[in-house]
Amino acid sequence: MRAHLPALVVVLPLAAAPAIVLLRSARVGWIVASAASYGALVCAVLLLAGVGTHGTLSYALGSWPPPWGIEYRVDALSAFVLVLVALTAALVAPYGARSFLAEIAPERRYLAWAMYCLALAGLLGMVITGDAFNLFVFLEISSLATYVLIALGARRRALVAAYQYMLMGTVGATFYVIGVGLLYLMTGTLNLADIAERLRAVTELRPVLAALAFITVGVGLKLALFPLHQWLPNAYACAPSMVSAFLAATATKVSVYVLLRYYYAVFDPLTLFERLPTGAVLIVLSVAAMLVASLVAVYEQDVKRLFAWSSVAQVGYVTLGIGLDNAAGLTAALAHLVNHGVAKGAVFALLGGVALRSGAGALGVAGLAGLARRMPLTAFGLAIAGLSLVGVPGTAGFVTKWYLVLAALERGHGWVVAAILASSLLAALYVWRVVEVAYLRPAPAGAVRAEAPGPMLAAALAFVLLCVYFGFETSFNVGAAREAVEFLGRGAK
Amino acid sequence: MEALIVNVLLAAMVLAIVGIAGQRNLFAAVVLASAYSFLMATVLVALDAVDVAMTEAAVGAGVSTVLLLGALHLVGGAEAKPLHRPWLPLALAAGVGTVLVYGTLGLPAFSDPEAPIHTHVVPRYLEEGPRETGVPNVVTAVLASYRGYDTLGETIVVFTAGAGVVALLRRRRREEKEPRR
Amino acid sequence: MNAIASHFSYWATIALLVGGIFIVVARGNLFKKLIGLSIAQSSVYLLYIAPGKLIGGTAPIVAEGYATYANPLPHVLILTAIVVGVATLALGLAIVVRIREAYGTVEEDEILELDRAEGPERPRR
Amino acid sequence: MRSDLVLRVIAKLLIPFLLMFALYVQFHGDYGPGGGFQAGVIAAAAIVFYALIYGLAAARRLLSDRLAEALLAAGVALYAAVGLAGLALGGNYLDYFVLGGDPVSGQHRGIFWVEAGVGLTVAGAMLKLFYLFAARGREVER
Amino acid sequence: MSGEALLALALGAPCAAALAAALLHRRPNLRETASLAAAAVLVVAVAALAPAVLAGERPALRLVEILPGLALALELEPLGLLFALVASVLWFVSAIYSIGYLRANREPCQSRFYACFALAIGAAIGVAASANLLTLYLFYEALTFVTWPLVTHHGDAEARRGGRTYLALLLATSMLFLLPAIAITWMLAGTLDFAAGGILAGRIEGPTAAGLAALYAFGIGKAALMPLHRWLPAAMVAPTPVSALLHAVAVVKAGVFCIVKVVVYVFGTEAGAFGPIGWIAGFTLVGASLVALRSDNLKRRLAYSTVSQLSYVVLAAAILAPLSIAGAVLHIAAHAAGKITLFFAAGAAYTAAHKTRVSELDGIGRRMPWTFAAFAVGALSMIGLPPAAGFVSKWYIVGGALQAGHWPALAAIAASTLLNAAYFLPIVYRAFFVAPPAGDAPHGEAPATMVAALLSSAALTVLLFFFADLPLALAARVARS
Repeated sequence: MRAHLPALVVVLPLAAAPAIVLLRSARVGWIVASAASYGALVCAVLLLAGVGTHGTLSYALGSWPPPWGIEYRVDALSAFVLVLVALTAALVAPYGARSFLAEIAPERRYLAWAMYCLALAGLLGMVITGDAFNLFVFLEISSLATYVLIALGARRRALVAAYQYMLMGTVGATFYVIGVGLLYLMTGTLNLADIAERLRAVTELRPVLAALAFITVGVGLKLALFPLHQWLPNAYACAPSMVSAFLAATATKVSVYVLLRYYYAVFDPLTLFERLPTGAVLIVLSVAAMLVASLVAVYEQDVKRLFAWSSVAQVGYVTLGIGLDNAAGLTAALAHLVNHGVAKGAVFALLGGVALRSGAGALGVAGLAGLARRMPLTAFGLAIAGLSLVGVPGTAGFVTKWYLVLAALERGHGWVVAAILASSLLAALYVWRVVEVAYLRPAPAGAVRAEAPGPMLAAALAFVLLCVYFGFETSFNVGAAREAVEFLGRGAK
Repeated sequence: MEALIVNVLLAAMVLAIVGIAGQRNLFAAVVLASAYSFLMATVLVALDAVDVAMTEAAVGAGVSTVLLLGALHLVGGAEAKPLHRPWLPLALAAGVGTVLVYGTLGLPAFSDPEAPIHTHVVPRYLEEGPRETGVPNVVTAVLASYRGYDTLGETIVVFTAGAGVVALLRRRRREEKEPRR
Repeated sequence: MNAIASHFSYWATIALLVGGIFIVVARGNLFKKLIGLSIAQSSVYLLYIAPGKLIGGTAPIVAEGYATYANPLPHVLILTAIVVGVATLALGLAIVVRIREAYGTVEEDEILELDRAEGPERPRR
Repeated sequence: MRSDLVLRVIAKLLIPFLLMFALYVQFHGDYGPGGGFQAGVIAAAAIVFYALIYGLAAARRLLSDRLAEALLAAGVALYAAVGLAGLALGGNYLDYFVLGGDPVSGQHRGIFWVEAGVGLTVAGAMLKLFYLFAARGREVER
Repeated sequence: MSGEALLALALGAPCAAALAAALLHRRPNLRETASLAAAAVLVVAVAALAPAVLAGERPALRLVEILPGLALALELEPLGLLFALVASVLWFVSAIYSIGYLRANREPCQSRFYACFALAIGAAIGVAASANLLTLYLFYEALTFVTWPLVTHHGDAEARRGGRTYLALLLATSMLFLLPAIAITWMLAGTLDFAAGGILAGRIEGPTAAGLAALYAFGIGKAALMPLHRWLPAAMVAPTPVSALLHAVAVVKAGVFCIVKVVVYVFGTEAGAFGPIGWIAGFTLVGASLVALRSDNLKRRLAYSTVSQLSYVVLAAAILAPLSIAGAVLHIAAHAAGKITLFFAAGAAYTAAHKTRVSELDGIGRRMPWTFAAFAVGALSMIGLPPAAGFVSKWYIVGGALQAGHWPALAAIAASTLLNAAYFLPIVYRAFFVAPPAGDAPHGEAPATMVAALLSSAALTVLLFFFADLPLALAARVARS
């Protein structure tokens, strides 16, 4: 069975979805979905270990050798992201049971679970596949499922948010397909490794450059690369709590992975980074994202939107690391996929609990008044996760910031260092706005002390613990990231 | 000759789009869209893509139109706003177009047998496909076998959309049993 | 001249894409946007399939008496693309229908107006 | 329109042929254009045709919402199952060679079932979509 | 017990106290006993470490390697030991004091208070014992965050405002200046571990060095160099024990301690870079004294006095003469003891008589003789007169300035000494020799625990004058390295 892990990690959640629809029961749906998530996690971890020992694995689906058939490739990078996605799924699955119960109409719940499985499977498939077009297919699976999940949010603006996301997401996917089409026309193959191989021989670069542009924009739309981020705040703010937590921790991360894969595994042989100012453009956009989005967050009134904006800024950290294009920068980028994932997962999971207790579809900052009295653990967790977003030493966020600063110094970009620190200062501002209200404002009259339901709180606090754990024990978020950087051929000289 | 037919049809499609863009009556827009799909299907036939043409006719012209009309019935007739200040969108779209034109300038010419796509992966499909899979329709062979996993994905996309629409549009079971009450 | 002849199919494709994107961006009507979206998606069909055509060739169904066939791989890919297109359209329409029921309109600016009127704090039901 | 006898008769005659055609497209896909996807659409079209003439309720009695939804899921399940069968028989996922005595027959079997899965899902999906939108339409009219 | 175990104990005791305080919030007596016990344990642990350190050993504790080459590690050297001693001893004293204070003033959520209080001391110990800049930075930031709930303890609008200034300034400086400074150090030196002679020795010179020095000096905002001193007066909204321990001892001393540590163990022989900082310190010295002179609110006056006293340490460190370094080290201890006495007295006056302004203190000394006797001792120490510890440290600082022939420094010290006298002696005079205004509500001393605490801290101030050998020994060792 071990040989078939690459297929299983995707097929488990994939097959779970129709099963849930056939069984038509929310409870069963939850059980199946959780089982699938845990199964995927086990497979992913085993794969990561396997890559560590045996190096890159290749799996030919249908036993057709690549490039004729579709190939699954598991390497240090993809295994790392697989674990991140599966881990998040395993954490939110138990959380969902209670939050779906509260937020989604009964006759829709089992479908919501099916959609969750599909979204998960799609993301995993995007990560593990070695085929450009297969990646598109799984991108669409996860996207469509995600649109539905967002549209199931409790408020009517969830529908509008889902629509916006669908519009921009589909345009992005179309751009991606165009880019792949150009590459296909130039190389005659769809297997990423094969494309990279045959691109070396290509002399006519115009189509390749256009492909680079289209793929960058297309994927950029999915990962909310500033200024293509407009869909994100509403989507995260309106989605059901569990979905927000899941998306915030995974969706944009996987897109980042796709971008990395294309830049370093497909286009790199052409030294496009030297020919084009890709790095510079990325740096500028990222810095803009870090500052502008953080600033918006500082003035945002809806708490979930506030942290959604912060996600835009934090994605900026990641792309900044890519733009700096040195060992430290890429390590920071990859490590931040995990660090930000757990922090945001924690924040949205906790906010879900608060919304559940305060019964509001949306949560204003003022709505958190006296949270420290009403839900002490939740408030504390929120503060810790917030500190991780700020990048205080002792939290996961600091690790990223440290590497980013080093990377910028290495490149001699003093102003980038300043921007990084300034944006983390802004982060401190919007985080502390929330913490101060939670701790120093008196609770509204008649507020009772009630933490979120056990499973939800447990899952959320698990995220919080990870925020601290990854701040001290960095063998996964940094260790594995360095492995991946080595694999990308940008290892420290 | 074939190239000429194709190009004429393409020109017609461009016109159809212009019509749709300008049209404020949504019903007319839907009709134009389905005409567009028919043209597309015809072009595809001319390009020897019979399977695709058949699908496009069934889906683009058939299913999509039905869906659009069904939804239009629920959403209601005409577009409220006229086209307000189209310059920015125009510039955006034009920008995308220029990048793509720049890119396509370097592509192999139309129907060039030496193009990579005809020389690299495909030969095996055409030469070995029927023997390896016992299916003379190479499209089916590639679809269902060589790239069968893509097709699984495709099926799941359909499933996702179907289940998703159910999740969005279904009512409580009572109402669902007899739609009249 | 030769370049124009040999690349016309590409440029027509591009024209379709541009038109589609224009409709998506310029039009405020959610329903109309979807039409534009599916046009933009369908433009890709030609980008893939047109180059696969070989003049004098035939459909890739292997049979006696034919030597040159059109490239079948793009056909397969585009079959998938078509399906994805209709799936997206169906989903989009469902969302639009729900928006119409929730807001009473499908005009973008009116909806944003309604959202602004309703503060951040209020749930739907 | 509903009371038009001629239409009803023609429909009665036509719908079986439509379904036949669907089956033809489904299984002739190996030799000519066509396959599960197109077949699914045509089959769904037959029911839709029936609904247009005999009314939505009648169509739903003929092929219930639940059944449509089950088809939708069953097709995917079937497809995935074929893949797992490949695993079970010692091949990779979606490996058809191991499904039959010799590779080619295995391929045949695999493609057959896979196409069947596609057909089921597509038919179920199209039908379900039609039902849902039409049902909404009724409510708007009232 | 091994040094490692003792270090672990020293770090663990406050955390345990915090946990206990959080868990026992239903049982006040038990809770306060616990925090007292923890304080005692801490004092014993640190004291037990002293002989080894004096014998030249370096008790070390390696916690976890966060990043390759960047470990979270503790290593106690003389300077750290001194700071740890001061902090732990005074925590014990103020633990006694705060019991009386909190109860007498019926302060809200006392459990949170005790918990954060203990955590703050833990962080201070961590800073004191940090073996490298990363560890130092971690505990430094931790100190900022755990003291925020104490500063905003009252939770009213004023507390929120004060808390914001406090957090904003400390966080902004440490993020914008200290972190990049550390990163640059890492790039230049390839290590962050403190080492005698300085890890930057020979790796840096000229403007770069000066710039880096400035980054450090302003990055360590807790040292309250002007113009980044505002957080200190803002933090005075806190209850008096907090102001006393944290803003006379733990927090501010952590600041100057970090600066001395950076000067000695990071720049070492290159520390000439701190010359310009000396000028800023001198300016702060005088400026803060002037503000103190003009402020009528007692705690505010004490706060500004603290600002100026801190600059003594920075200035002394910047002068770089062996004597002045020793003086700096000594002054950390001397000022701590003296200033905490003053704050205790102010708190006592508030508790017993609800008086917060200097102008209200006429004749209060006759009703609270013990309290204001102690206050007088503290004042002497601030001015630098015998028989108070302040005299010794100032003596060394001036000696160092003479060694280095640093005349501007001497001038600044002289001026601020006069100013100190000018704003402290009047208070003592009012307290004892001006008749209390008629119709003033009669009152006696503050609760016994408070008086006991402030007397013992006053006694400590005097003892440090007569028996200065231990701190001197430590200071000498630091100066030598």
